[in-house]
Amino acid sequence: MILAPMILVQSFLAPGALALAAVHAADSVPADPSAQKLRADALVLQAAEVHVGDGTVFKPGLVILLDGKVVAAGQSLPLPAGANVIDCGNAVITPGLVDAACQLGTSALFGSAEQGSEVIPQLDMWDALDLYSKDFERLVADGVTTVFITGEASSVISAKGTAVKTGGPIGERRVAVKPIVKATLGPESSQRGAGNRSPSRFGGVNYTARRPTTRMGSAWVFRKAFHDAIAFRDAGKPSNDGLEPDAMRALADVLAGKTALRMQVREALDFYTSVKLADEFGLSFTYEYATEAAQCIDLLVARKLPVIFGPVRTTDSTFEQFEAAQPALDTARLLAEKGVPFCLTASDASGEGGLPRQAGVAIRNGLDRARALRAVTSDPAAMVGLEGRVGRLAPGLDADLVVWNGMPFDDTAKPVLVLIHGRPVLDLQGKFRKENS
Amino acid sequence: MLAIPLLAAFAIASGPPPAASLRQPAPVALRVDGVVQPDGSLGAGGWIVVRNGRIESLGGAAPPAGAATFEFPGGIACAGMVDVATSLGAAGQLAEPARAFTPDVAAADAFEPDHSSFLAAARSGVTTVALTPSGDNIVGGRLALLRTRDDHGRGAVLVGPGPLRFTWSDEAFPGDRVPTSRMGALPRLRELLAQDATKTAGASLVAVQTPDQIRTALDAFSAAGRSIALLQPIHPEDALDLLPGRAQAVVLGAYDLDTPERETRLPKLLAERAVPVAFTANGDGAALRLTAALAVRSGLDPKAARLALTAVPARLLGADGDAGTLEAGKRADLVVYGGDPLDLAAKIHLVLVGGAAVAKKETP
Amino acid sequence: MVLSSLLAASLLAATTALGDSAAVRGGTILQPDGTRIEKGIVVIEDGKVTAVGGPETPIPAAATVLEADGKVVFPGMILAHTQVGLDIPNENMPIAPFVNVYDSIEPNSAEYEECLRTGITTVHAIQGNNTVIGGLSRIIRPQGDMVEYMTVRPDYALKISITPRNGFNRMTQLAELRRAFADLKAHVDAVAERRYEEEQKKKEEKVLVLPDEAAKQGLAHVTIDDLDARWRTLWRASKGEIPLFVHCDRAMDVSNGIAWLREAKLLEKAVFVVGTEAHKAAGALKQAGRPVILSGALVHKETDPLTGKESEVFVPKVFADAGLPFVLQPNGFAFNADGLLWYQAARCVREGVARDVALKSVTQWAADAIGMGDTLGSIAPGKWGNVAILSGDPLDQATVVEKLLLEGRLAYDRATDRRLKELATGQELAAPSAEAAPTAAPAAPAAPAAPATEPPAAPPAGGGSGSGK
Amino acid sequence: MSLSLGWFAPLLVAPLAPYSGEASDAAVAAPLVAPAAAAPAASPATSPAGIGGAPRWGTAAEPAPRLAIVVSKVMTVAENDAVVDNAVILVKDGRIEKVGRQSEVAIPEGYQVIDGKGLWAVPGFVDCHDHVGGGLSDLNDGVYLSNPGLDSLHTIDPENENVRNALAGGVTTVLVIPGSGNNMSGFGTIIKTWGRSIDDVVVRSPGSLKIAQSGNPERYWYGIGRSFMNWNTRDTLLRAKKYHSAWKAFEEGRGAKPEYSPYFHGFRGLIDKKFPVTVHTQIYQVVAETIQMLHDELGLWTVLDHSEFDACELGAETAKRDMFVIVGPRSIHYDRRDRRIAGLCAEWLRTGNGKQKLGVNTDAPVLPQENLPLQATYAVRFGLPRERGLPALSRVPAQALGIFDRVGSLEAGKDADIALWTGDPVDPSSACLFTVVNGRIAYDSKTMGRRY
Repeated sequence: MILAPMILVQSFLAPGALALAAVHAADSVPADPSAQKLRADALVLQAAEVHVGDGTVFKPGLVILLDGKVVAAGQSLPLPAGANVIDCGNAVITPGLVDAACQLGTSALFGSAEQGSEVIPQLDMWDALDLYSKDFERLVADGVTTVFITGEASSVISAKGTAVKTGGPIGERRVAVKPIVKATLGPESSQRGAGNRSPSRFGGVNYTARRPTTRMGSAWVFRKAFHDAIAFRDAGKPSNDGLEPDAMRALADVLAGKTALRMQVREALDFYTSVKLADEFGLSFTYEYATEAAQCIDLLVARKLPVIFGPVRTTDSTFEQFEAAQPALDTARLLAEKGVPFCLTASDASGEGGLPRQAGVAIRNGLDRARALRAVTSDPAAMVGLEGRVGRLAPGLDADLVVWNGMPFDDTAKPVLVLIHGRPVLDLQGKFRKENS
Repeated sequence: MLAIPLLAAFAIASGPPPAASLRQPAPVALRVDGVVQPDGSLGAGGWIVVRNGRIESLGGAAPPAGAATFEFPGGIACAGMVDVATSLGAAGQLAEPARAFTPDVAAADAFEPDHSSFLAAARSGVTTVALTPSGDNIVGGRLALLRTRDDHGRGAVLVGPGPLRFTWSDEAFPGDRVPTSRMGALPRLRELLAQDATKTAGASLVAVQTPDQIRTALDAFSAAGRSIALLQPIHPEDALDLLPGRAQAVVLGAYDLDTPERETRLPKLLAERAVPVAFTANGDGAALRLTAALAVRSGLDPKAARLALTAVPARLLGADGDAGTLEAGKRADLVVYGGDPLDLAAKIHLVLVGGAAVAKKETP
Repeated sequence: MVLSSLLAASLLAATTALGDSAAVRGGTILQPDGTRIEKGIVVIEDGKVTAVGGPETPIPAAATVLEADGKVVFPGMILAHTQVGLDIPNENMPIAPFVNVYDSIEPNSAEYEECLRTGITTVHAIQGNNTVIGGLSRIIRPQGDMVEYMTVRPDYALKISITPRNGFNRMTQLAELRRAFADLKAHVDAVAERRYEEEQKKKEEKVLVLPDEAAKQGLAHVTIDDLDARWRTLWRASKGEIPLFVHCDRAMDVSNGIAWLREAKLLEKAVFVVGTEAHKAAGALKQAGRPVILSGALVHKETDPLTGKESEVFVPKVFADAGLPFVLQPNGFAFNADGLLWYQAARCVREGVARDVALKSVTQWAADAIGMGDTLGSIAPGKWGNVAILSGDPLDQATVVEKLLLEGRLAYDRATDRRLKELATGQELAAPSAEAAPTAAPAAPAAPAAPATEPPAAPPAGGGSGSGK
Repeated sequence: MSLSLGWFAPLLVAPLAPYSGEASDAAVAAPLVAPAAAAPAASPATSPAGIGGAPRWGTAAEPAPRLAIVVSKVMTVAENDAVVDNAVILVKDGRIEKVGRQSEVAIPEGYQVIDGKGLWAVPGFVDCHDHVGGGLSDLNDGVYLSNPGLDSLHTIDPENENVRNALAGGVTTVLVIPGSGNNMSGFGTIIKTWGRSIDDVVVRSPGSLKIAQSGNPERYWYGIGRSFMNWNTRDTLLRAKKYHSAWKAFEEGRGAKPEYSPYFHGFRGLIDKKFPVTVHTQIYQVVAETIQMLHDELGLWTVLDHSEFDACELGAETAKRDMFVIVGPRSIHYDRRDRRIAGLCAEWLRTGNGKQKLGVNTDAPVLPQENLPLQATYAVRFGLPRERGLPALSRVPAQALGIFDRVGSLEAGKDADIALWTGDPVDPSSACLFTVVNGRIAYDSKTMGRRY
């Protein structure tokens, strides 16, 4: 499905080879002197609907891209002379989707987790990424262009997450973000993972050598780590159970607010624990996954805690062995109604469980369609501090967009063209044409 | 036919010989019909003069006065082959698996000079090898640079600490020791790479398998200003574009029926990106030549193939001042083949290691 | 309510009060040294023997008299080194001086019952040999509801093994032993240094010295409470405050052990616990002049590596011939043929060891080995009233313990040993009727007067158990 | 209008109640939805520390209803063991307002009348040994022998089915403790078996410290014995004591501020006897060790929690120390010496623990939480005097845990935890039909279906 980017760029920009493109004279839009400022290599996409990502919709609409950035989006815009104008016909254009809590793209699910310690905030998920993973191609096919790869749940306090574009040259994938460290409460940190906590004992790795093995233990590891960090910060005291100084420094940054904190929590009782722990150390945080958010809605409202919610799973998955496998289907609607800041995530799912599907399920269960779009574009971008970079089709933002062959998130629609930095990373129509020509 | 005078003329590096024959002060001159040039091409032959274990001159029209002379009609002289990753004489002893980082371990400590594998390597045309720690550790320790024969007919450690061997593939992450992940290993790796003590001549040998292992290894080593040679990657295709300018070479081999593509198709792809290739076959000269020949059949330039057996590995080991090419002043590690070394039918007529001839059979 | 006495009837009943004083009359008093008093009288008051003599010996009017006509009166025997009644006697850790058998003693153990039945009145419970430094031991009476009540001497000795524990070789074993003491020193030095600084802070004029000197000077201020709990016992041991039971299985371990003890200046505190092959080191042991406890296996079997000839040596004979006192232990308590202490002594006589030597090896010398030679080991005025009334000679196959006095109180009476009857007859006995059982026993009498050496740390022996158990 | 309450007795519902017989939906919904938690301040059963002043999860709070429970017999299980025939219990604000004869107590206006004629009212039962209040996978953090800092509070799931079932056995308060896979497995939490959120259900946190002196930890660790385990446990507690006295000195102005230790701070309440240590302790030697070490040496408030096997021979020792003995889940012990089956409770009583300090537990899920009353049935079957059955289920465990001021008997001022039974709960043919927790109807066999 995916062709090498370089080849596609060429084919895309050669008018004759364009998929939906019909080269237009720019006569539908009145000539404007300012348009002359735009270089002729600007790219213009025209479609029945252009969703900016913040709720604004242009019907029909135009998006102008130049040098990998969005120049403008609107209903009618002054076009540069001689610009490549691609008419996408009845298609709908949205910003590239953003997943704020993606768990794909590491060499294997949980396989890249560092098991040497329960507390590894000094490490960086960037180092665990497999940029060659097929996961990224699947994400592109879902219309997801930016993902925040979040720490893995097999450590109580996991590594810093990292943001990457899902396509384009390897060297340009990384997106700088403010550091975010993730903690995991509940059974995933205590019962999951590769099972290597303290190999020195018993001469090997087995169930009994892991700590924590219970919720109590997860909570304790969290508390102990932050106490150690405080003692290290204030008095330079080394940790008595072997936390690296760098780990304690990283936690001190969390305490100081320089690094953001996330709590992966699924079950209601773990929400309770998360708040207790955060209060003990004066931490603010964002929930990740928050499967039983609907049961804890009062808590979320009272505490104004943002939620990266999802995924709602519609297929069998390994998660079902856990108690809170399936959230209430209308959780997203409830969060929206109660004014809880939230976005949607597909976590480790793509394709049928991927982010468009997550938005689709939310819409089906009562979430407003425009809100659903925001919940997979500008809201997640804001959750990871990238609101000035991705998530909307606004001037100056990255030219990451998706052309859908129907109403986005409808079960009948899918992305047919995905651009990252203005370059196509998916061009289904072009491929179709090629194969049939 | 030539064997008897030849062995008489050279120090016979096949066992403890009489002391008197250890050194020939008088030069020895070899007449060959062709010479593999430093750029890998086949050049014209002539007289090669060896004195005191070193090459004195090449391509002369006549032997110097007083030199013992030997003629190899149709023979082509080439630098002795160099293998960067062997376990000669120390198989099974090159790992200290208890810890993930063992930079202080030296393969030289596992070196057994009298092991018969050195003689076998020398007879097959391999004159310089590295004893290389195995892949159990992320930092496995220092390679030991060896001549396959010394004047006493044994293997010999060459001077200086060898380059470090790294393993960045899953082999070094057995799961029962920390760190368990590349992510967790990077802080310590970066710390080690920043230390002067880990710097050596030559390239760091890094065993990798997948494209992403290549990416992360290149990032880490480049950031520390280290030159890197990728050791036996399995599927590097997707990451080939990352290599130019950052990887000094890629070590491939030996040809294996399980992974034939690696040794046949890859060399050409690497050559297209101007990334040199070195071949390894655990000190087996015949296997090295086979691997190189197959790569040529799959499109590798013969010049690059010859260098992949000699100059490139010598450079990776930091031994290119003395070995890897036939040049005046270098150690007299040379092999006279009955034709192009890449021609598998070409027999070996003579192997000199440091000017000493390797006996074809043990002297009784 | 069923108030049975089920347990009261069994052997583990609390000792029966005999009043403040008791007398054993009419039996043959047999001392470990072989001396006999026919128709003798033993008077025990407040737990201690006050008089031993012939028929003319006066018996206090208040004394409860036990008739022993035709019986043999013998001092209670002693297990000087045993794991009897311990749960898991070896911790799987090489250096564990901080643990304590106190935590492993099972008062309800049938093995203690068997001790009384076989005439053993004192038990030195100590951890096993599979260690480098084991924990603290305890000298106990084999009777009582709670360890406190059983205790004769708490925290008595430390087990040290020169013979390698499982997984160690001899080099490692000694290296670990030395390292433990070196670690101790490092810890104490660090504490001493800190204490020196603390002391300096109190003074107006502060003297700053180098760390080594500070550690030296601060040592005087270090109290045991300053130390980490892990090191306290070893610190006391290193200062010679605790006897060391040093396990040396082989002769080479004996010489290694003596060398190390000299090095640590602790030879004077050592008691050797030796294996059979150690008989080859009898000379060295004699020279060391410390008590020796033999293993339960009394025969050393060996194959000469040159001739292939097998030889057997009866170990106690070697020691006896060398004029070296030794202490016997049973081989696998109670459950093997040689699992009885008196049987081990009888074997010695069978193999040519003098009778008095054999008797002393289970009484007086055993008492000496646990530092209670003045208190236990024979029937003598001033010693504790641990007396067995035997049906005959202690080394006779047919002899049984008829009554046992533990510090003057009746701790065992064969006539009421219900379990023994069951074992003997093979028939189940009906549970005693409820009427037969005391509904509420009177408060137990006070413990014997605390011996000068070490008072029991706890409430009275027998423990005021309301109904007995 | 009347609704039939089960097979045994009709339950009359006053017209004013939200419980209209016609509106069957509402009636069904009422016990589930209506009695939601009041604001924490109004509910005595909630711990004071709320989070952000908001309920954790569940529906918004409503005030507890006022109830007048009319029954044929009230077993108060108060210390005087008073029994009130033809009684009424008034419940207000989650507490018992009054217990008295119907002839003497007028039902005020606005009270929902629960007609329990023919039924017995007994206090909600208390189980000192429960593992099902949280997830069963969260019991044993089996890496270390001593685990200061672990707290079962983090595992409490008030909506847990296993806990909810307890209501059908009249069990309203349980001590949720970590497992016995290690010596010191964490702090326990006393919870009510019904509530909407954790703050709703928690009676006391920490409720106890759980210690297992031996028996199970050996299974998780190779080659450890009682010597080391007990040393380690003792050492941990001694350090905690030292830590506590340093803080105490500081608080009383007698010393510098000690360094905070997350390991030992949680023990301060234990050493101050604000909560007990509940000990997984079974056989003779281990119970003796518990008595010696935890009670005598360390001076802790010690509750024996399994008290099984031949440990029952130690009755005199526990009596001497005024200790509570909670027996279970085993009820009997085969006495090999005398070849007979001994009822454990009866044995404890016989050997001296005769001071009304005997209780029973389930060790749920070893026995289902709702089967607690059957433990008393068994105890009586094997020799415990019948009149000690009910106290063993309510008063004794409540006293053992130090919560008798709130639960364990039906007396004015206490939490309204009331179960209506068809007869004496110790009689196995009796059944619990109706359970009130914190003054809210938590189980109603009529509307919610009988779980038994």
